[in-house]
Amino acid sequence: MRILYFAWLRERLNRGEEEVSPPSEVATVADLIDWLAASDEAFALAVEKRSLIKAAVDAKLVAHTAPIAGAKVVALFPPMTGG
Amino acid sequence: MRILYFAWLRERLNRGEEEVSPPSEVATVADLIDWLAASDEAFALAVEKRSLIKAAVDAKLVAHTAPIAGAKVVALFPPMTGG
Amino acid sequence: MEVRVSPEPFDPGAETNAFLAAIKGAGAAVTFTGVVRSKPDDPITALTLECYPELAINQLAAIVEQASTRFGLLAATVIHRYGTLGPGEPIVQVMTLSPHREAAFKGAEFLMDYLKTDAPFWKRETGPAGTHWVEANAEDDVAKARWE
Amino acid sequence: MEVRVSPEPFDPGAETNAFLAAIKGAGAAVTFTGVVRSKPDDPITALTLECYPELAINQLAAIVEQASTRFGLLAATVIHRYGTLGPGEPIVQVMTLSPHREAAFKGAEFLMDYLKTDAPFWKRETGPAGTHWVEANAEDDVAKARWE
Repeated sequence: MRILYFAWLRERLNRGEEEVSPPSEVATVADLIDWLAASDEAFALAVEKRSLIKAAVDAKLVAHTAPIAGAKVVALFPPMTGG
Repeated sequence: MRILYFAWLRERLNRGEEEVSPPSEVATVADLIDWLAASDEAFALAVEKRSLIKAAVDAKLVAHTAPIAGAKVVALFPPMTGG
Repeated sequence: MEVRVSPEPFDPGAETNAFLAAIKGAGAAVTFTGVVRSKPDDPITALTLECYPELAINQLAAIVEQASTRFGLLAATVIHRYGTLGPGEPIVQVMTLSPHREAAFKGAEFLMDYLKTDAPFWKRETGPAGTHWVEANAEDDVAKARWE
Repeated sequence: MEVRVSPEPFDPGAETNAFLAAIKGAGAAVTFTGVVRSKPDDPITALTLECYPELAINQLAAIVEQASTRFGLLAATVIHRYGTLGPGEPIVQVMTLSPHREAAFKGAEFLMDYLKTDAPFWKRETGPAGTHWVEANAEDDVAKARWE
Protein backbone atom coordinates (compact mmCIF):
# COMPACT_ATOMS: atom_id res chain seq x y z
CA MET A 1 0.00 0.00 0.00
CA ARG A 2 1.36 3.43 -0.97
CA ILE A 3 0.96 6.28 1.49
CA LEU A 4 1.15 9.90 0.26
CA TYR A 5 1.80 12.90 2.50
CA PHE A 6 1.18 16.53 1.62
CA ALA A 7 1.99 20.04 2.87
CA TRP A 8 3.29 20.41 6.44
CA LEU A 9 2.68 16.72 7.14
CA ARG A 10 5.03 15.85 4.27
CA GLU A 11 7.59 18.36 5.56
CA ARG A 12 7.43 17.17 9.16
CA LEU A 13 7.85 13.52 8.08
CA ASN A 14 10.56 14.42 5.61
CA ARG A 15 8.98 12.23 2.94
CA GLY A 16 6.24 12.60 0.36
CA GLU A 17 5.39 8.90 0.17
CA GLU A 18 6.24 5.45 1.41
CA GLU A 19 5.24 1.82 0.92
CA VAL A 20 3.73 0.02 3.88
CA SER A 21 2.17 -3.40 4.48
CA PRO A 22 -0.20 -3.10 7.42
CA PRO A 23 -1.57 -6.35 8.91
CA SER A 24 -5.17 -7.25 8.10
CA GLU A 25 -6.55 -6.03 11.45
CA VAL A 26 -5.66 -2.49 10.34
CA ALA A 27 -9.09 -2.01 8.76
CA THR A 28 -9.80 1.73 8.60
CA VAL A 29 -7.97 5.00 7.99
CA ALA A 30 -8.03 5.58 11.76
CA ASP A 31 -6.45 2.16 12.34
CA LEU A 32 -3.79 2.93 9.74
CA ILE A 33 -2.91 6.24 11.42
CA ASP A 34 -2.66 4.46 14.81
CA TRP A 35 -0.55 1.69 13.31
CA LEU A 36 1.84 4.14 11.62
CA ALA A 37 2.07 6.21 14.82
CA ALA A 38 2.93 3.16 16.93
CA SER A 39 6.18 2.56 15.05
CA ASP A 40 7.25 6.16 14.29
CA GLU A 41 7.53 8.86 16.94
CA ALA A 42 7.80 11.72 14.42
CA PHE A 43 4.62 10.50 12.78
CA ALA A 44 2.85 10.15 16.16
CA LEU A 45 3.71 13.76 17.02
CA ALA A 46 2.70 15.12 13.61
CA VAL A 47 -0.75 13.50 13.71
CA GLU A 48 -1.35 14.16 17.42
CA LYS A 49 -4.33 16.39 16.66
CA ARG A 50 -6.31 13.92 14.56
CA SER A 51 -8.89 16.54 13.52
CA LEU A 52 -6.10 18.24 11.52
CA ILE A 53 -5.49 15.12 9.44
CA LYS A 54 -7.64 14.52 6.36
CA ALA A 55 -7.52 11.36 4.27
CA ALA A 56 -8.18 10.09 0.78
CA VAL A 57 -8.33 6.46 -0.33
CA ASP A 58 -7.54 5.85 -4.02
CA ALA A 59 -8.05 9.58 -4.78
CA LYS A 60 -11.43 9.78 -3.02
CA LEU A 61 -11.82 11.96 0.08
CA VAL A 62 -12.96 9.82 3.02
CA ALA A 63 -13.63 9.96 6.77
CA HIS A 64 -11.25 8.32 9.25
CA THR A 65 -13.83 5.56 9.67
CA ALA A 66 -13.50 4.54 6.00
CA PRO A 67 -12.16 1.00 5.26
CA ILE A 68 -8.78 0.64 3.56
CA ALA A 69 -9.09 -2.99 2.48
CA GLY A 70 -7.84 -3.33 -1.10
CA ALA A 71 -6.68 0.29 -1.28
CA LYS A 72 -3.69 1.00 -3.49
CA VAL A 73 -3.04 4.57 -2.34
CA VAL A 74 -3.93 6.25 0.94
CA ALA A 75 -3.19 9.99 1.20
CA LEU A 76 -2.89 11.86 4.50
CA PHE A 77 -2.80 15.66 4.61
CA PRO A 78 -3.74 18.79 6.59
CA PRO A 79 -6.96 20.76 6.01
CA MET A 80 -7.00 22.19 2.49
CA THR A 81 -6.28 25.86 1.84
CA GLY A 82 -6.72 26.34 -1.91
CA GLY A 83 -8.80 28.84 -3.85
CA MET B 1 -38.82 73.65 -20.05
CA ARG B 2 -37.74 70.68 -22.14
CA ILE B 3 -39.62 67.40 -21.72
CA LEU B 4 -37.98 64.13 -22.80
CA TYR B 5 -39.87 60.89 -23.44
CA PHE B 6 -38.38 57.41 -23.67
CA ALA B 7 -39.27 53.88 -24.79
CA TRP B 8 -42.98 53.08 -25.31
CA LEU B 9 -44.01 56.46 -23.94
CA ARG B 10 -41.94 58.14 -26.68
CA GLU B 11 -43.45 55.81 -29.29
CA ARG B 12 -47.04 56.33 -28.15
CA LEU B 13 -46.60 60.10 -28.16
CA ASN B 14 -44.75 60.04 -31.46
CA ARG B 15 -42.12 62.44 -30.15
CA GLY B 16 -38.92 62.17 -28.13
CA GLU B 17 -39.05 65.69 -26.74
CA GLU B 18 -40.91 68.95 -26.66
CA GLU B 19 -40.68 72.42 -25.20
CA VAL B 20 -43.44 73.46 -22.79
CA SER B 21 -44.11 76.48 -20.57
CA PRO B 22 -46.31 75.36 -17.71
CA PRO B 23 -47.87 78.08 -15.51
CA SER B 24 -46.33 78.61 -12.08
CA GLU B 25 -49.04 76.67 -10.23
CA VAL B 26 -47.70 73.52 -11.93
CA ALA B 27 -45.29 72.87 -9.06
CA THR B 28 -44.45 69.15 -9.07
CA VAL B 29 -43.85 66.30 -11.51
CA ALA B 30 -47.37 65.07 -10.74
CA ASP B 31 -48.78 68.54 -11.54
CA LEU B 32 -46.84 68.57 -14.79
CA ILE B 33 -48.21 65.18 -15.84
CA ASP B 34 -51.77 66.35 -15.01
CA TRP B 35 -51.21 69.60 -16.90
CA LEU B 36 -49.83 67.83 -20.01
CA ALA B 37 -52.68 65.27 -19.88
CA ALA B 38 -55.31 68.02 -19.72
CA SER B 39 -54.39 69.37 -23.16
CA ASP B 40 -53.41 66.13 -24.97
CA GLU B 41 -55.66 63.09 -25.12
CA ALA B 42 -52.91 60.77 -26.43
CA PHE B 43 -50.73 61.78 -23.49
CA ALA B 44 -53.60 61.33 -21.02
CA LEU B 45 -54.14 57.77 -22.28
CA ALA B 46 -50.43 56.92 -22.28
CA VAL B 47 -49.92 58.00 -18.66
CA GLU B 48 -53.23 56.63 -17.38
CA LYS B 49 -51.49 54.19 -15.07
CA ARG B 50 -49.33 56.70 -13.21
CA SER B 51 -47.34 53.97 -11.40
CA LEU B 52 -45.86 53.04 -14.81
CA ILE B 53 -44.44 56.52 -15.31
CA LYS B 54 -41.05 57.36 -13.83
CA ALA B 55 -39.52 60.82 -13.85
CA ALA B 56 -36.17 62.59 -13.78
CA VAL B 57 -35.57 66.30 -13.24
CA ASP B 58 -32.32 67.63 -14.70
CA ALA B 59 -30.96 64.06 -15.02
CA LYS B 60 -31.80 63.12 -11.43
CA LEU B 61 -34.36 60.39 -10.75
CA VAL B 62 -37.21 61.81 -8.63
CA ALA B 63 -40.61 60.92 -7.20
CA HIS B 64 -43.80 62.41 -8.66
CA THR B 65 -43.96 64.69 -5.62
CA ALA B 66 -40.67 66.39 -6.56
CA PRO B 67 -40.77 70.12 -7.41
CA ILE B 68 -40.00 71.24 -10.96
CA ALA B 69 -39.40 74.94 -10.28
CA GLY B 70 -36.31 76.07 -12.19
CA ALA B 71 -35.91 72.70 -13.96
CA LYS B 72 -34.43 72.81 -17.46
CA VAL B 73 -35.19 69.20 -18.44
CA VAL B 74 -37.90 66.88 -17.16
CA ALA B 75 -37.82 63.29 -18.46
CA LEU B 76 -40.79 60.93 -18.33
CA PHE B 77 -40.40 57.21 -19.05
CA PRO B 78 -41.64 53.68 -18.26
CA PRO B 79 -40.01 51.42 -15.63
CA MET B 80 -36.43 50.62 -16.60
CA THR B 81 -35.47 47.26 -18.08
CA GLY B 82 -31.70 47.41 -18.56
CA GLY B 83 -28.98 45.05 -17.44
CA MET C 1 -14.51 53.42 -9.83
CA GLU C 2 -15.60 53.67 -13.42
CA VAL C 3 -18.88 53.91 -15.31
CA ARG C 4 -19.16 53.61 -19.10
CA VAL C 5 -22.38 53.97 -21.09
CA SER C 6 -21.87 53.69 -24.83
CA PRO C 7 -23.22 52.25 -28.08
CA GLU C 8 -19.75 50.79 -28.77
CA PRO C 9 -19.24 47.02 -28.40
CA PHE C 10 -16.87 45.94 -25.63
CA ASP C 11 -14.66 42.86 -25.20
CA PRO C 12 -15.58 41.11 -21.91
CA GLY C 13 -12.24 39.34 -21.43
CA ALA C 14 -10.14 42.38 -22.33
CA GLU C 15 -12.15 44.43 -19.83
CA THR C 16 -11.59 41.81 -17.12
CA ASN C 17 -7.86 41.77 -17.80
CA ALA C 18 -7.62 45.57 -17.73
CA PHE C 19 -9.54 45.55 -14.46
CA LEU C 20 -7.29 42.85 -12.95
CA ALA C 21 -4.18 44.77 -14.03
CA ALA C 22 -5.14 47.50 -11.55
CA ILE C 23 -5.00 45.03 -8.63
CA LYS C 24 -2.85 46.17 -5.75
CA GLY C 25 -3.05 43.84 -2.80
CA ALA C 26 -6.55 42.56 -3.61
CA GLY C 27 -7.27 38.88 -3.89
CA ALA C 28 -10.76 38.49 -5.33
CA ALA C 29 -12.36 39.78 -8.52
CA VAL C 30 -15.88 39.06 -9.76
CA THR C 31 -17.05 39.78 -13.30
CA PHE C 32 -20.68 39.58 -14.30
CA THR C 33 -21.42 39.62 -18.02
CA GLY C 34 -24.95 39.88 -19.38
CA VAL C 35 -25.43 38.92 -23.03
CA VAL C 36 -28.38 39.04 -25.40
CA ARG C 37 -30.38 35.90 -24.71
CA SER C 38 -32.05 33.92 -27.45
CA LYS C 39 -33.85 30.68 -26.67
CA PRO C 40 -34.68 28.11 -29.37
CA ASP C 41 -38.36 28.22 -28.34
CA ASP C 42 -38.36 32.03 -28.20
CA PRO C 43 -35.73 33.27 -30.63
CA ILE C 44 -34.89 36.91 -30.99
CA THR C 45 -33.03 38.42 -33.92
CA ALA C 46 -32.14 41.72 -32.30
CA LEU C 47 -32.31 43.52 -28.98
CA THR C 48 -32.48 47.30 -29.03
CA LEU C 49 -31.59 49.17 -25.87
CA GLU C 50 -32.81 52.72 -25.57
CA CYS C 51 -30.89 54.87 -23.09
CA TYR C 52 -30.98 58.25 -21.39
CA PRO C 53 -27.20 58.62 -21.09
CA GLU C 54 -26.97 61.64 -18.73
CA LEU C 55 -29.28 59.99 -16.21
CA ALA C 56 -27.65 56.57 -16.73
CA ILE C 57 -24.23 57.95 -15.83
CA ASN C 58 -25.60 59.74 -12.75
CA GLN C 59 -27.50 56.68 -11.58
CA LEU C 60 -24.70 54.20 -12.22
CA ALA C 61 -22.11 56.44 -10.54
CA ALA C 62 -24.35 56.65 -7.45
CA ILE C 63 -24.89 52.87 -7.40
CA VAL C 64 -21.16 52.18 -7.77
CA GLU C 65 -20.40 54.64 -4.96
CA GLN C 66 -22.98 52.97 -2.74
CA ALA C 67 -21.68 49.45 -3.45
CA SER C 68 -18.07 50.48 -2.85
CA THR C 69 -18.85 51.98 0.54
CA ARG C 70 -21.18 49.22 1.64
CA PHE C 71 -18.93 46.30 0.68
CA GLY C 72 -15.53 47.98 1.03
CA LEU C 73 -14.67 47.39 -2.62
CA LEU C 74 -11.21 48.39 -3.83
CA ALA C 75 -12.51 48.92 -7.36
CA ALA C 76 -15.77 48.61 -9.25
CA THR C 77 -16.60 49.14 -12.91
CA VAL C 78 -19.91 49.15 -14.78
CA ILE C 79 -20.06 49.01 -18.58
CA HIS C 80 -23.47 49.19 -20.28
CA ARG C 81 -24.15 49.24 -23.99
CA TYR C 82 -27.11 50.68 -25.81
CA GLY C 83 -28.28 50.59 -29.43
CA THR C 84 -29.09 47.46 -31.42
CA LEU C 85 -27.38 44.18 -30.49
CA GLY C 86 -27.53 40.63 -31.85
CA PRO C 87 -27.94 37.34 -29.91
CA GLY C 88 -24.88 36.51 -27.79
CA GLU C 89 -23.56 40.08 -27.79
CA PRO C 90 -22.52 41.48 -24.40
CA ILE C 91 -24.93 44.09 -23.01
CA VAL C 92 -23.57 44.78 -19.58
CA GLN C 93 -20.51 43.99 -17.50
CA VAL C 94 -19.99 44.64 -13.81
CA MET C 95 -16.61 44.06 -12.15
CA THR C 96 -15.72 44.23 -8.47
CA LEU C 97 -12.45 43.88 -6.61
CA SER C 98 -12.01 43.16 -2.93
CA PRO C 99 -9.51 41.55 -0.56
CA HIS C 100 -12.03 38.73 0.04
CA ARG C 101 -14.40 36.84 -2.19
CA GLU C 102 -17.62 37.42 -0.27
CA ALA C 103 -17.53 41.22 -0.66
CA ALA C 104 -16.63 40.92 -4.35
CA PHE C 105 -19.60 38.61 -4.98
CA LYS C 106 -22.02 40.66 -2.89
CA GLY C 107 -20.88 43.92 -4.49
CA ALA C 108 -21.40 42.58 -8.02
CA GLU C 109 -24.86 41.19 -7.16
CA PHE C 110 -25.84 44.48 -5.53
CA LEU C 111 -24.70 46.43 -8.59
CA MET C 112 -26.68 44.20 -10.96
CA ASP C 113 -29.83 44.28 -8.80
CA TYR C 114 -29.79 48.08 -8.57
CA LEU C 115 -28.82 48.58 -12.18
CA LYS C 116 -31.77 46.45 -13.36
CA THR C 117 -34.37 48.69 -11.72
CA ASP C 118 -32.59 52.05 -11.41
CA ALA C 119 -30.61 52.62 -14.60
CA PRO C 120 -32.49 54.23 -17.52
CA PHE C 121 -32.28 51.57 -20.21
CA TRP C 122 -35.27 50.10 -22.00
CA LYS C 123 -35.15 46.85 -24.00
CA ARG C 124 -37.07 46.17 -27.16
CA GLU C 125 -36.89 42.64 -28.58
CA THR C 126 -37.25 41.82 -32.24
CA GLY C 127 -38.14 38.27 -33.24
CA PRO C 128 -39.98 36.38 -35.96
CA ALA C 129 -43.31 37.62 -34.54
CA GLY C 130 -42.33 41.28 -34.58
CA THR C 131 -41.05 43.74 -32.05
CA HIS C 132 -42.07 44.50 -28.45
CA TRP C 133 -40.88 46.37 -25.40
CA VAL C 134 -39.67 44.13 -22.59
CA GLU C 135 -41.84 44.59 -19.52
CA ALA C 136 -40.30 45.41 -16.18
CA ASN C 137 -39.90 42.26 -14.11
CA ALA C 138 -41.41 42.21 -10.61
CA GLU C 139 -38.63 39.78 -9.60
CA ASP C 140 -36.12 42.56 -10.19
CA ASP C 141 -37.86 44.70 -7.57
CA VAL C 142 -37.74 41.78 -5.15
CA ALA C 143 -34.05 41.23 -5.90
CA LYS C 144 -33.32 44.89 -5.17
CA ALA C 145 -35.49 44.97 -2.03
CA ARG C 146 -33.36 42.36 -0.25
CA TRP C 147 -30.55 44.93 0.09
CA GLU C 148 -32.77 47.48 1.82
CA MET D 1 -18.49 21.27 -17.53
CA GLU D 2 -14.73 21.53 -17.32
CA VAL D 3 -12.08 21.17 -14.64
CA ARG D 4 -8.43 22.09 -15.16
CA VAL D 5 -5.68 21.64 -12.58
CA SER D 6 -2.25 22.62 -13.83
CA PRO D 7 1.01 24.40 -13.00
CA GLU D 8 0.63 26.43 -16.23
CA PRO D 9 -0.37 30.12 -15.97
CA PHE D 10 -3.75 31.03 -17.45
CA ASP D 11 -5.13 34.25 -18.93
CA PRO D 12 -8.30 35.24 -17.02
CA GLY D 13 -9.81 37.35 -19.81
CA ALA D 14 -9.03 34.83 -22.55
CA GLU D 15 -10.67 32.12 -20.43
CA THR D 16 -13.77 34.28 -19.93
CA ASN D 17 -14.03 34.95 -23.66
CA ALA D 18 -13.65 31.27 -24.53
CA PHE D 19 -16.31 30.44 -21.97
CA LEU D 20 -18.69 33.12 -23.33
CA ALA D 21 -18.14 31.87 -26.88
CA ALA D 22 -19.93 28.65 -25.90
CA ILE D 23 -23.08 30.57 -24.95
CA LYS D 24 -26.22 29.26 -26.57
CA GLY D 25 -29.33 30.98 -25.33
CA ALA D 26 -27.86 31.88 -21.93
CA GLY D 27 -27.96 35.41 -20.65
CA ALA D 28 -25.76 35.58 -17.55
CA ALA D 29 -22.14 34.66 -16.94
CA VAL D 30 -20.18 35.09 -13.71
CA THR D 31 -16.39 34.85 -13.49
CA PHE D 32 -14.57 34.71 -10.19
CA THR D 33 -10.81 35.22 -10.30
CA GLY D 34 -8.62 34.72 -7.26
CA VAL D 35 -5.13 36.22 -7.43
CA VAL D 36 -2.12 36.12 -5.14
CA ARG D 37 -2.71 38.79 -2.53
CA SER D 38 0.07 40.97 -1.18
CA LYS D 39 -0.69 43.76 1.26
CA PRO D 40 1.76 46.62 1.91
CA ASP D 41 1.68 45.82 5.66
CA ASP D 42 2.06 42.08 5.03
CA PRO D 43 3.95 41.66 1.77
CA ILE D 44 4.59 38.27 0.25
CA THR D 45 7.15 37.57 -2.42
CA ALA D 46 5.81 34.18 -3.50
CA LEU D 47 2.92 31.83 -2.94
CA THR D 48 3.52 28.12 -3.45
CA LEU D 49 0.52 25.88 -3.94
CA GLU D 50 1.01 22.19 -3.31
CA CYS D 51 -1.55 19.94 -4.99
CA TYR D 52 -2.70 16.34 -5.13
CA PRO D 53 -3.86 16.45 -8.76
CA GLU D 54 -5.79 13.14 -8.99
CA LEU D 55 -7.86 13.97 -5.93
CA ALA D 56 -8.23 17.62 -7.01
CA ILE D 57 -9.74 16.59 -10.34
CA ASN D 58 -12.12 14.13 -8.66
CA GLN D 59 -13.19 16.65 -6.03
CA LEU D 60 -13.60 19.55 -8.43
CA ALA D 61 -15.55 17.44 -10.93
CA ALA D 62 -17.92 16.38 -8.14
CA ILE D 63 -18.35 19.99 -6.95
CA VAL D 64 -19.01 21.23 -10.49
CA GLU D 65 -21.55 18.45 -11.04
CA GLN D 66 -23.28 19.33 -7.77
CA ALA D 67 -23.39 23.07 -8.57
CA SER D 68 -24.70 22.45 -12.07
CA THR D 69 -27.58 20.30 -10.86
CA ARG D 70 -28.43 22.47 -7.89
CA PHE D 71 -28.47 25.80 -9.75
CA GLY D 72 -29.41 24.58 -13.23
CA LEU D 73 -26.18 25.89 -14.76
CA LEU D 74 -25.74 25.61 -18.52
CA ALA D 75 -21.96 25.52 -18.14
CA ALA D 76 -19.39 25.69 -15.38
CA THR D 77 -15.60 25.72 -15.47
CA VAL D 78 -13.00 25.59 -12.71
CA ILE D 79 -9.34 26.35 -13.37
CA HIS D 80 -6.84 26.00 -10.52
CA ARG D 81 -3.10 26.50 -10.67
CA TYR D 82 -0.43 25.01 -8.49
CA GLY D 83 3.31 25.57 -8.15
CA THR D 84 5.00 28.85 -7.26
CA LEU D 85 3.23 32.13 -8.12
CA GLY D 86 4.10 35.81 -7.66
CA PRO D 87 1.88 38.61 -6.27
CA GLY D 88 -1.00 39.48 -8.59
CA GLU D 89 -0.84 36.17 -10.48
CA PRO D 90 -4.16 34.37 -10.97
CA ILE D 91 -4.55 31.25 -8.82
CA VAL D 92 -8.09 30.17 -9.47
CA GLN D 93 -10.94 30.99 -11.83
CA VAL D 94 -14.52 29.80 -11.62
CA MET D 95 -17.02 30.53 -14.40
CA THR D 96 -20.75 29.85 -14.48
CA LEU D 97 -23.38 30.33 -17.16
CA SER D 98 -27.11 30.45 -16.64
CA PRO D 99 -30.22 31.93 -18.24
CA HIS D 100 -30.57 34.22 -15.20
CA ARG D 101 -28.10 36.12 -13.08
CA GLU D 102 -29.08 34.79 -9.67
CA ALA D 103 -28.21 31.17 -10.51
CA ALA D 104 -24.93 32.22 -12.13
CA PHE D 105 -23.91 34.19 -9.00
CA LYS D 106 -25.04 31.49 -6.57
CA GLY D 107 -23.35 28.76 -8.61
CA ALA D 108 -20.02 30.60 -8.63
CA GLU D 109 -20.19 31.32 -4.89
CA PHE D 110 -21.07 27.70 -4.16
CA LEU D 111 -18.13 26.48 -6.26
CA MET D 112 -15.69 28.80 -4.50
CA ASP D 113 -16.97 27.92 -1.02
CA TYR D 114 -16.69 24.18 -1.66
CA LEU D 115 -13.39 24.46 -3.47
CA LYS D 116 -11.82 26.34 -0.54
CA THR D 117 -12.46 23.51 1.94
CA ASP D 118 -12.73 20.43 -0.28
CA ALA D 119 -10.08 20.71 -3.00
CA PRO D 120 -6.60 19.38 -2.11
CA PHE D 121 -4.42 22.46 -2.45
CA TRP D 122 -2.17 23.81 0.29
CA LYS D 123 -0.73 27.32 0.30
CA ARG D 124 2.69 28.28 1.57
CA GLU D 125 3.52 31.99 1.70
CA THR D 126 7.01 33.37 1.39
CA GLY D 127 7.68 36.89 2.66
CA PRO D 128 10.51 38.95 4.15
CA ALA D 129 10.14 37.03 7.44
CA GLY D 130 10.43 33.58 5.85
CA THR D 131 8.01 30.95 4.72
CA HIS D 132 4.92 29.44 6.37
CA TRP D 133 1.95 27.24 5.58
CA VAL D 134 -1.34 29.12 5.41
CA GLU D 135 -3.72 27.87 8.09
CA ALA D 136 -7.19 26.70 7.20
CA ASN D 137 -9.70 29.48 7.82
CA ALA D 138 -12.69 28.69 10.05
CA GLU D 139 -14.67 31.28 8.03
CA ASP D 140 -14.34 29.01 5.02
CA ASP D 141 -16.14 26.23 6.89
CA VAL D 142 -18.90 28.68 7.82
CA ALA D 143 -19.16 29.86 4.19
CA LYS D 144 -19.53 26.25 3.04
CA ALA D 145 -22.00 25.34 5.79
CA ARG D 146 -24.57 27.87 4.58
CA TRP D 147 -25.25 25.67 1.51
CA GLU D 148 -26.03 22.58 3.61
